[in-house]
Formats: sequence, structure tokens, C-alpha cells
Amino acid sequence: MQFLIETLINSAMASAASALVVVGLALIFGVMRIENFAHGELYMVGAYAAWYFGTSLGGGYAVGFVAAVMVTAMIGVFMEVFLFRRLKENPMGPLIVTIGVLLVLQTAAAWLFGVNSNLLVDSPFAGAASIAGINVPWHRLFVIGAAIVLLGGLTVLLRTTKFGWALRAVAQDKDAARLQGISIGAISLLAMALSAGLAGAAGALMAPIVRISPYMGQPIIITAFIVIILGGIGSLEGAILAAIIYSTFFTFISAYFDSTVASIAGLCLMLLVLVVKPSGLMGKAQKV
Amino acid sequence: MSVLSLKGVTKKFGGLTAVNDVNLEVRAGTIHGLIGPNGAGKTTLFSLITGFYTPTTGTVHLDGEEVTSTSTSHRARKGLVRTFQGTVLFPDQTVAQNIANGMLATASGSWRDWFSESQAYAKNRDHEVEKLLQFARLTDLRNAAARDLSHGQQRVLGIAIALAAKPRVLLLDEPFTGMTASEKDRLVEMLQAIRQSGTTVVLVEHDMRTVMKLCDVITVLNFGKVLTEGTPEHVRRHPEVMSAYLGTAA
Amino acid sequence: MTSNKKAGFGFAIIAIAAAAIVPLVAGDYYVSFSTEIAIMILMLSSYRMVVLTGEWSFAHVVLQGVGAYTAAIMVKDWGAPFPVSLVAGAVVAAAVAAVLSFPLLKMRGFYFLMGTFGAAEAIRLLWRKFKYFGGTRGFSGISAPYLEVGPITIDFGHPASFFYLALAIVVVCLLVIWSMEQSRLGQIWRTIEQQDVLAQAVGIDTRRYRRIAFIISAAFAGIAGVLLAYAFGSVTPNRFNLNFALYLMIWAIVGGTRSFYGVILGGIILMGFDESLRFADELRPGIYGIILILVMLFWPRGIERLVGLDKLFAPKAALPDSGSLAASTKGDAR
Amino acid sequence: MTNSINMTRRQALLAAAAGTSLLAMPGVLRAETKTVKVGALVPLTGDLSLWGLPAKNGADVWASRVNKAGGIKVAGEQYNVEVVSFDGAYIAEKTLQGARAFQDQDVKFTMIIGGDDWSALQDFSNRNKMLTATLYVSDLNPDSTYLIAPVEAHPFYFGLGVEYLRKVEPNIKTVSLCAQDDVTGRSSLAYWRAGFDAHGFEIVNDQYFDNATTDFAPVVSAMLAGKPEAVCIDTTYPSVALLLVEQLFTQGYKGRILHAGFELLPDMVKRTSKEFMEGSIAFFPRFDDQTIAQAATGFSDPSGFYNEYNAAHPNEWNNTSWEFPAALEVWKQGVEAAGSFDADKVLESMKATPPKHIFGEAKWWGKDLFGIDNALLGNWPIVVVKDGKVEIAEVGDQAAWYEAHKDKVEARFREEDLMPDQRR
Amino acid sequence: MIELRNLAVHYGRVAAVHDVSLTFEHGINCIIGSNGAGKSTLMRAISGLVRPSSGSILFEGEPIENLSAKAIVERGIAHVPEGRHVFPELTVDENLKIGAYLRRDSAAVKRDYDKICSVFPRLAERRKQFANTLSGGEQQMLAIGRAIMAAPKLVLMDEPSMGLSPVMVGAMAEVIKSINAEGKSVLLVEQNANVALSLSSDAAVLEQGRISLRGKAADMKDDEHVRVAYIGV
Repeated sequence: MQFLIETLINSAMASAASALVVVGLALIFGVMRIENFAHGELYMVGAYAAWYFGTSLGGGYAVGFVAAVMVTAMIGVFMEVFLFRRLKENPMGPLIVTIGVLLVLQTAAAWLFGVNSNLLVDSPFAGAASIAGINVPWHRLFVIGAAIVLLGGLTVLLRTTKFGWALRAVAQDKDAARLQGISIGAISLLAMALSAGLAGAAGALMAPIVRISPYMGQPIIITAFIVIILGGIGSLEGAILAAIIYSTFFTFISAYFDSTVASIAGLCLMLLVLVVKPSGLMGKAQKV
Repeated sequence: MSVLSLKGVTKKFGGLTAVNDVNLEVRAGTIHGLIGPNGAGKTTLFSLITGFYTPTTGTVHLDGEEVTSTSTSHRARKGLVRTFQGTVLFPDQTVAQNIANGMLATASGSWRDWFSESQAYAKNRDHEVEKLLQFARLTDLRNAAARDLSHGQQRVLGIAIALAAKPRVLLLDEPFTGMTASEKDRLVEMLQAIRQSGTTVVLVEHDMRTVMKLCDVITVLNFGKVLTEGTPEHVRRHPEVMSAYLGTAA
Repeated sequence: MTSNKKAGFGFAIIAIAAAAIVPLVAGDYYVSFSTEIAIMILMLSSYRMVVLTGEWSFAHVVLQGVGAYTAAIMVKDWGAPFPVSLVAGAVVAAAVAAVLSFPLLKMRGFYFLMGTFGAAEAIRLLWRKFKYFGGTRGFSGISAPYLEVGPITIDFGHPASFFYLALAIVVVCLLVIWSMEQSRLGQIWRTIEQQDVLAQAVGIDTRRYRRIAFIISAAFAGIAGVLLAYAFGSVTPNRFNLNFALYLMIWAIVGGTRSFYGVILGGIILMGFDESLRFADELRPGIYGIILILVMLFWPRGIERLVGLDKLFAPKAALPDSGSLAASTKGDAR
Repeated sequence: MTNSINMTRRQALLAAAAGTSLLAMPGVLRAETKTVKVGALVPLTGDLSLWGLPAKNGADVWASRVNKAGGIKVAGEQYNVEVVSFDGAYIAEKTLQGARAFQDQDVKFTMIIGGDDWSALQDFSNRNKMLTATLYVSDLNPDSTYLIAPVEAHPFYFGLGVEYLRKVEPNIKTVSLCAQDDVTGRSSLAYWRAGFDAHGFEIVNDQYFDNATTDFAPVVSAMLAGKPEAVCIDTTYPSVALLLVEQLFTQGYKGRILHAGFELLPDMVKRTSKEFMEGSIAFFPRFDDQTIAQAATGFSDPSGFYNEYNAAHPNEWNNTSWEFPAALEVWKQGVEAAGSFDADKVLESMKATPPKHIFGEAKWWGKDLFGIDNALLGNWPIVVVKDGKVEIAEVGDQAAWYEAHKDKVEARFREEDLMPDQRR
Repeated sequence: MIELRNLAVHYGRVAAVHDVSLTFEHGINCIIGSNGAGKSTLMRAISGLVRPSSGSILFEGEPIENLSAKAIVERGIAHVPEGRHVFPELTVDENLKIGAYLRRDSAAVKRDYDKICSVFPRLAERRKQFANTLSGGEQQMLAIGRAIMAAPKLVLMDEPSMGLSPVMVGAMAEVIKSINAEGKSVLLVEQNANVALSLSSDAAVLEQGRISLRGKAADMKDDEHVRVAYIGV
């Protein structure tokens, strides 16, 4: 029973973290039709930034968090302005370039901070809540809460602001969006900043509880793509739903079996969904 | 003798009924027109006939054989070949290759063709392509890339590709759109020649003048239903056709 | 035969001859690297068959792994000679691809890409999981073939001998792949890639021919896997992970998939770059990444365009740009 | 001497420029006079560079110290030692190519991390008599003639650890274990199990986690579900061990923790508490410990080495940092005794007179379990956390422990298909 | 109000519109023509979605052919595209509000919003629904409402009657008239000639990308030539 509850809480946190990463990826795919393979590295940069500004420079966790969002958002803007915008000619171009960015960011992190990473980010919420014999670290509850706040904020942003409408409009119908006077370039730029910033936020949130390494983005991006496919590419609601389903599924199987079995089962779940509904849980049906 | 028949075909998209209980019989050796105002369901019906959509209810028969839920390619091999609105071609390939592509699936061949082309196949293909180039009056353009042709030439090439698949029923989706008057006249001649050769033609078309001139039978659709069907003369005189097509004056 | 084709054959013969003198002038290190390149060329050329039908796959590397594992099991459990392993590797890889093709080919575009990743990664994890496949350690000690015909004995354990063996097999495979591309089958693939609705309209069963491409390309990937297993004597599950699938895709795109030689050129140039960057030690991946970005920014349509020979090997007409992945995902998201 | 770069750079540039390689003739590359090359064939990029880089750096520091002291003396001649390196990336063909590159450069002694690396090299090593040192004793097999395990006989010291645990905690019964799902994890967990079998513990939870795992809460929850009185987190990566320890702490575990290294002990203490870590058991002494010189008798001036390393590579120290140097110490003894760099002669001489191991006298061993006596098995220290720092508690005899419990080890190894006759 | 001078538009090498010169004054005007005649292309050129290959477009005397779509919206041209192109997964409310994307005068926006809700009570009822749940006619109303939200001086309407029932077509005509009554000009592009001509003051017939006929709508309506040329009966 206790184990079950612990596993449920762990699932909730895993869901929260992966939802934050995946939403950004889905967002950028929806608006720009780019599969950003470097998204996991933005998460990694977020964790490093949280360490560098928060711990190394001594700014504290809050400063580290803000810095993580800002640094990753700036990298996102850079990618849009200097790379994606110049790559209209070959539709596969952005994909290759994101892999290039991935390699550069990994190498830069390894070079700047070393591979033998023992970087520690201290959570402002040390210790654990103890309820009925179950210990739940405060920071994990904080991650869940922060993810709900961030995703809620994102929903509010997308539903109630002009920017949000414009962003969704661009994702749904580019020409019609232009006819409303929406600048696709400006929206792409902001979407990229938002997407990258969310990844950075996720990195900063997870920094105190995961191991920070230059390669920490790799398993994340694989999970993220599985989740995106599960949810149906381009659908934010689908992405969040799928993040919760997948992470819970994965956490339970790794708790009750082991994580290799969980990986295999997760992949089979994705394949199963694709076979039954080739456009993902909430994707639009398409003709083959 | 109907070569193509639709029985009680209905297609719904979500709550919207695009095609509503349509019955259609196409007699062999005729040119059968399918007209109606924009949004009347012509294109949906066309897609149902060619297998791009499967009807919600109802059946489609080709030569008496039911093909309701078979694939487009299956129907094409059975002799039901369509063309497209706009210019759906193999744009980077030459005109001659475009036509040759039309016979890739339907010409006979063996697994040996997977590794090299047999002399016989190549010879037969070149012969057929030559005939079609002449027929479509594209001989001089045989080595031009399809994307460089004029709009009218592209439409004709689309038909030539379809003919290369040796159809018994040729479905044309708005073939006259965007053609000059002289191009239209030439295409009318072509279609008449196609009918002469025994191929049935079904066409969806907006250009009433040409449809009236060309078709043996015309079916008029409005709001997804058959409004009326008959000879051009019948359709022309039908009062509801006029109001449907011209719109009601406000 | 057109003059272009003649020139193409000329180039091919020069290239093969150049490859053949590598062991005469270079040390084992370079010979072994050349073997690696030869195997990768076979991978790329067979990968291009799938690309010709308008899809990008992440499963190709794992299908190579199927070939390699088959060879390892044939050698370890059955003591099979090299030719038997070679055939078995191709057949088993093709069979696995045939099974996978049923669920996978229902998908298109990015869904297909991720579907292939899912299936491939699941297979790879099964290798890790099951002791029959050697678990996380895989197989080792797959000894190179040894040929003894009368007085002549050739030990293919010498890098140079094995290089010639691999080169010969790869050249034969490339010839087969090339002639398939020229054949009616190749023309059908090309129609599917260029305009698959029109292909269907004239009677081409696009799913069937995509499946054929997937299966045949898997057979060649299997052969490449067998060569890999023998060349390096060991098979480990990590060798077939996503990174390698990504690299395969990168090489193909950077080289350009319009022409037969584009992917080959991409593979040789990028692998050469990677190897020549060794002086940079741990900075190597970053420099490689910068090169990728620069190549895509300045020659977005691949190296084949840069060389300007792209019509040479392209049968009859140039192909459209590689890029159906992003193009088809556009439709998907609607 | 950090000359790892030069050779490969020269090669690479020439190769890139010329397109063909006329330079593979070893003569051109062979160093001018009296320099002997040793090679570090390790992952320098990717996830496992975590082990490879500190190992390579350690070898560099060792070489510079030895050269400063006059180099090594073989057959009456003084040689400087030069370390070359190659990024094997933990991929078979790259590793094998690294071996070929080393051969072209006339490298006399190759050091690898081991595990996945070795399988690609064995055939090559036998053909070319490539004397190689591994950190994974489990790489040894009847055909690995030129492979030695001269330093760490991982996981053989774990038996001593369990014995020590039993001695200090006579009443506890239950234990949970975990390890990452790879060769290291599987072979060491098998040995741990044998140890716990031998000393009367009950294993209540026992699991492998995927290498890509980033969140260890589920792993720890599962381990603690059986209410263990001791927890063993095996040879997990330093940062993984840190996260595991932190999770153990937050999930309310109280008891001893066993790990191979506790590399990040200061951080562990920071994240948990001194009291929590007190009494935890590991197997790698600190090099800044005053007592290290007494224990590591086979290593010249361990503290000096440690200081020099830290000056050159701040914050990059881990246990592999001294293991390559320790292997080089063994090799140095071997070549000096043999009076030759020839692999056969060095092996023969080393076998005849076992060199001194880092922790003192040792003997060649391994026939029982690996079919070949190529592991230099000697004493090994058990360290215990006291007041936030590890201290050497005692030094045990690995071979003796094994001899006493070999049936249990064999049973557990067989279970994981690790016995020589079970290799694929 | 709007003037086209020798306008030509190409898609690739294929010309969709050749050398079109036209002038329309304030009020409701129309361009009629069959499918594929180039009507939509002409509209897209005016609203900046495609760049003309030659010629110029003047709006209130100023050239706008090189302006961005955004700048053209700012000048006061709103475009109701063929096939409505409402944003399917935005609510009706959001679809309308995004029409006022560039406007900063929130009080006036609110007024326009309320106005549209009163003109289209069906939309007001469905304010919280996604646009893709609306019927074709409702979507058309929404597309028009969205255009009005931009407070345009000129509304381009591409086939507003397409797919609508006769009753809805009648309602549409009323809406168009009421838009004009508020002082906005409307340029209609229609295949449904009767509706278009009865609403318009001036009209032009476009055939194969060229203007084949030009004149007062009232004259054209009864012109047998138009009927034969355009409809073929």
C-alpha cells in the first residue's frame, strides 16, 4: 500500500516533468513544423544554468530558475533567427540543424563543466514531508506544483491572450493567420522562446533531483518523442495527457519490474496506439 | 449496361452530410457529366467512386463487381482510372516518363523486372508512350520536364498518364479548368476520340458550355443529392437546375 | 547507354580501383576504417531505397543489427561458414522487416519515423534483455572467415583481406541496388515518392511497394550487419542505438538522396571528417555539429548539388528533394 | 606528458589533406629516441567519458611524474613514457580501430576501461600480441592471453565488504541491492549476492535499472519496500550513487549503505547528514588520506600524485584517475624486470615473479572463474565512513575470501550466465 | 478605392492572372467567373498572401503590392478567404477576437464585437464552441465577422455563397448589404453570378486570368452575353 502510494507520487512527478518538456516540443512542432531534436539539450542547459547562476555564482535557487529560463529562451531565439529562418529550402534541414545544435550544446557543457559532473543544485525545499509513514521530498511536491502552475499559466496564456490566440491560429492555418495581420516570423520567434524556456524551466526544476550531466537530455528527448506520438503530434492537450499516461505507465512498470522492461513496454504501448490510431490519441485522422 | 454504378451512397463527415443517398448508373461507352454548384458534393462523390473515401452507407460497383471498400489502386488495376484537379503530375520527370509511369502497375511483367527491364516491356512501353504522345499532341515536348508545361498542356498530360493505365472508365476531375478556348476544343476532340475507342468517360466539370456540348448524360448534384439526370437538353430546360446553378437572386 | 551513364560507370570504376589500392598504400588502421566506410556505404545505399518511397526510417540500423546477431548466432551455435551466415543474415533481416512492415507501414511521415524507432528500440532492448542474444555484453570472438582451396589459403582476419572481401560484396550489392533502381520497381518507388496519390490512381499499390522497398533494403542492411560482425568480431546491442540511426539519416541528407552517389558521398565525406577531427579529442562532437549546421545553411540540398554531378547517376531524370518527412507531417498535424 | 594529441592530430591532418594515407608506415611516426608509448583506449566523448577522461588524465600525470624522475629503465636504457589516447567511444569498431592506430604508432601497453570494449579487441590482441590492461576482471577468458587485470579485480573485493559488515553488524539479516543494467552491474551484483549468501543475509529486493534512468525514486521505493537493514548500491556512477543515497535519506532509510567508491561523499554528506552516512562501507581509499601511503605500498607517493592531479585537472578526480597509473606501475615493474617491451617477454617475466600490486603483494589468479590466471589478485582495503570521511578500516585478502566461498560465487555467476563456458 | 494596374501573378511558371487592370469605387462590387478563372489568386494578391509578378495594386491611391499581409490589414483591407478558413480549434469567441489582432482601441473592439453578436445571434450562442463544430453557413458568418473585427475599409469576400443553401445565401446577401450600409466597401468574388450581380454596383467577368467583360452590374445581369459566356446556357 505504502509502496503503491509512493509510486503514485513518483508517477505524478515524472508526469509533471515530462509534460513540461513535451509541451514545448509539441508547441514548436505545431507552430513551425520542426522536430527539435535539441529540445532535450535545452532541458540540460536549463539544469546547468540553474546550477551556474543559482549555486556556483551563489544567486540561490530562484535566481537559478529565472536564469535557466532566460538562457534557454535566448538559445531558442538564436536557433529561430540564425538557423530555422534560413532553412526554408530543404524541409529536412531544420531537423539536421537541430542535431547539430544538440551536439554543440552537449560538447559545450562537457567542455565548460566537465564530464565527471558532481554539480549539485540545492532545493530551497529541503527535507521530506512525512505523512503516515510515507516520506515525500518537498522538492518533488514542488516540482508537481510548479508544473501545474506553469502548464496552467501556459493554458491561460494560450486561451486568453492575443498572443495565445495568434500562436494557435498560426499552428492551425498559416494563411488565415496572415490575413488577420499576424506576423508568422514574430510568432515563430516567441513560440521558440516559449518552447525553449519551458524546457529550461523543466531542467531547472529537475536539477536538484536528477544527475546533471551533458548527456542528461538524451533519454528525455526519446521519452518526449514517444509521448508526442502517443498524444498526436501538434496537439498540446494530447501531449499533456500522453505525458501523464506514459510516465505513470513507465514508473509503475519500473517499480514493479525493472526499467528495461518498462522501456520495452513503453515502446510497445506507443506502437499499439499507432496501430490502432495511426495519428495518436488526440491527433487528427489522416489518410494513408 | 452500366459499367459503373452507385447504389444509395451516403458520406458523412462528422455531422456534415456531404453526399446523401446518391444513385448513379454510368452506361458503357458514354461520356457522363457530373455537375452542380460549388459545394454540391461533386468532389466527394468523385472520391467515393475512386476509393479515396469509403462511403458511410451504400455500395459502388464496377462492371457488376462490388468495389465499395477496395483501394484506389485496386480499382485502377480493374480499369477505373482518375485524373486530378490542379496539376498533380510527376513534376520533375519528362513528359515521356510521366506517361510511362502510367503503365507501371497495369502492364504485365514478372519479378525479373525488379532487377532489370525486359526488352519486351521496354519496347512495348516506348511504343505505347509514342502513341499517347501523338494522341495528346505532346510529341514535341516529350523531353520537357512536366513542371515546365503550360497549364493546359499539364491537364492533357494528366489525362495521357491516366490513359497509359488503359482504363475502361476514365474519371476526369474538372479537366477544362483554366484552359483557353482552343485548348478546350482540342480536349473535347480528344475525349470524343477516347469514347470512340470504347472507353467510358465520367467527368466532373464546371464549364457548362463544354459539358453541354460533350456529354451524353448529365447528372446534376445539389446539396449532396441528385437533383436531376438526363440529356443535356433535359438538364438545360430543367428549372431547378437553373436556379441551383445560377443561384437565387437576392 | 547515355554519355552520362558512361561517365557514371567510369567514376564508379575509378572509385572501386581507388578503394582497392588502399591496403597497398595504407596501414591497417586506414584499411580497417575503409572497411567501416564500405559497410556504411552499403547501409546508406540500401537506406536510400526506403527514402525513395518517400519515408525516413529509424529501423535500418537495428535491421543491420538483426543481420549481425544472426551471423553471431550462426557462428557461435552452428559453426556456420561465412557464406551461410551472409545469406542467413540477409534473410532473417528481411523476415523481421516483413513482420514489422505490417504495423509500421500504416503510418506515414513523422509517425512512421517514430514507429520505426519504437519497433527498433524494442528489438534492441530485447537483445539486451535475453541471454540468448548475449545480454548487454552481446557476442564476441566471431572469428573471421578462413578460406582454404588447395594450396591457396586466405585468412580474412587480416584487415586487408577482409577489406577486399567486404569491398567485393558491397560492390556486388551496390550493383544489384543500382539495377533495381533502374528497373520498373525503381520507377514505381520514384512515382510513390514524387506523387503518391497519382501513383495510386494509375494502379500502383503504394503500400505494397513501400513494403517491398522496406524488406529489400532490410536484406541489404542484414548483409551489412553480417559484414560488421565478422569485421569486428563482436556484436553489442549498444552498437545499434538511436545515435547510429540518426547518423545514418544525417549522412544521407547531407549527401543528398536525389542521386545514387549522393548518399555515398555524404557518408564518405562526413565519416572522413569525423575521423580527421580526432585531434580535437572531446571537442570532436561539437565541431562535427558545427559542420553539420554550416553544411545545411550553405548547401541545404546536400553535397551532391555542390559537386554538381547530380544528374550523373540519377536515372533518366532528377529526383525531387529529399524532404517528404517534413512535407508529409504537415498533412498529419491537421 | 600530454602528447596524446600530437600523433593523432598529425595523422588526421595529413589524412584529411592527402586523402590517401602514405603515412601509415610506422617508421615515420616512431618517436625519435628513447620514448616508449603507452595508450589509453577509452571513451573520451559521450556518457562514458565520465570514466575515460579521468583515466586518461591520470595516465598523463603519472607519465609526467615518471619522466621528471628520469623515466623508466629497460635493458640499461632510459625511456620517457608518452601517453597516447584514442576515443573508442565504447563502440566495437572504433575501439578496434583505436587498437590499430596504436599498433601503427607502436604502442607497447594499452589500457582500457573494459566491459564492452574488450570483446572487439580480443582477436586483434592475440594476433598482434597487444599487451592490454583492463579494469574489469570479468573480461578475462581462456583466450585472452594478452589481457591482464593488474589493479582492480572488480568485483572481488565486495566479498570482503560483506564479511566486514557481518563482523560489525552481527544481528542484521536483510539487504536490498540495485545496479545499472550492464555487464558491470550484472557481474558485480552476482558477486554481492554470493557475499550475502556466504554471510547469512537475506536479499529482500534485488533489481537492475536502465542506464538512462534519471529519477531514482522508484528504484529506491522498490528497494525499501522490503524493509532492508542494509542497502547495497553496487558500482553505480558517482552521480547516480549520490541520487540513490539522497533518495534513501529522504525516504527515511536508516542503516548502512554499501557502495564501491562513494566518490561524491562530501556532497552526499551535504545532501543528507554526517549521521546518515556514518558507517557506510566502500572500497576506495582517499588519496589525500594520511594512511594511504601505508596501504598503497605499490604506488609511489600517492599523495603527491593526488595533489599534482588536482592541480592539473581540478574537480575531475575519480577512482579511474589512479587506476590507470596503478596499472602503469605494474607494467613498469614488468618491463624493467624483463628488460624488454616485448609482450611475451613481459608477460613471462611478470608471471614468473608477480609484480607488486597497488595494495601490496599479490598473485596471479583467475583460472577457476575465467579460465586464465591473468588477474593480479592481492589485498584490498575496506573503507568506512567516519565523520563524513572515508577511512581505511581494514585490508583484506580477496583471494582468500574467494577460496572460502567459491561455490557460492560460481552458483551466482552461473545464474547470470557469467561463467566462461556460458559466454556467447 | 482599389485599383489594379496590369496585374499579373504566377505560380511557378504558370500564370494565374494576366495583365488585369480594374478600378472599383466605394460600395459593393464584384468579380464573377468560373472556377479556376483566377479570382482567388487576384484576391490573394490584393491581401498580400501572394506577391504579384508584375503590375501594381493601389488602395486609396497608394501602392500596396509590396506591403506585407500585416501592413495591408493595417491599411484597412480584410479578406474573407474562399472556404472560410476559420481557425478550427479556436472558439468562436477567439476567432472573432483574433480578427482584431492589430487593433489597440479596446473600447471600439468591444463595440464591434457586440455588434457582430447582435447581427449573428447564432454565433453569440455558440461563443464557447470550437469553430469546427459549426455548420458551413455559421462558419461563413464567423469568417465574415472575423473580417469585420479588423475594422476594415474594404472587405474582400471570396465565394461567400459557396455551399450554402438558398436561404443562407439570402441571409448572406443581407449581411453584405448591412456591411456596406456601415460605410465599408465590399469586393465580392463569386461564381454565383445572380447573387453577386444583384448586390453590386460595378462588376467584371474574369476568364482564364483575364478580364473579359466590365460594366455596371445591373446591365450585366440581364446581358444574354454574360449568361452565355459565363454560365454556358
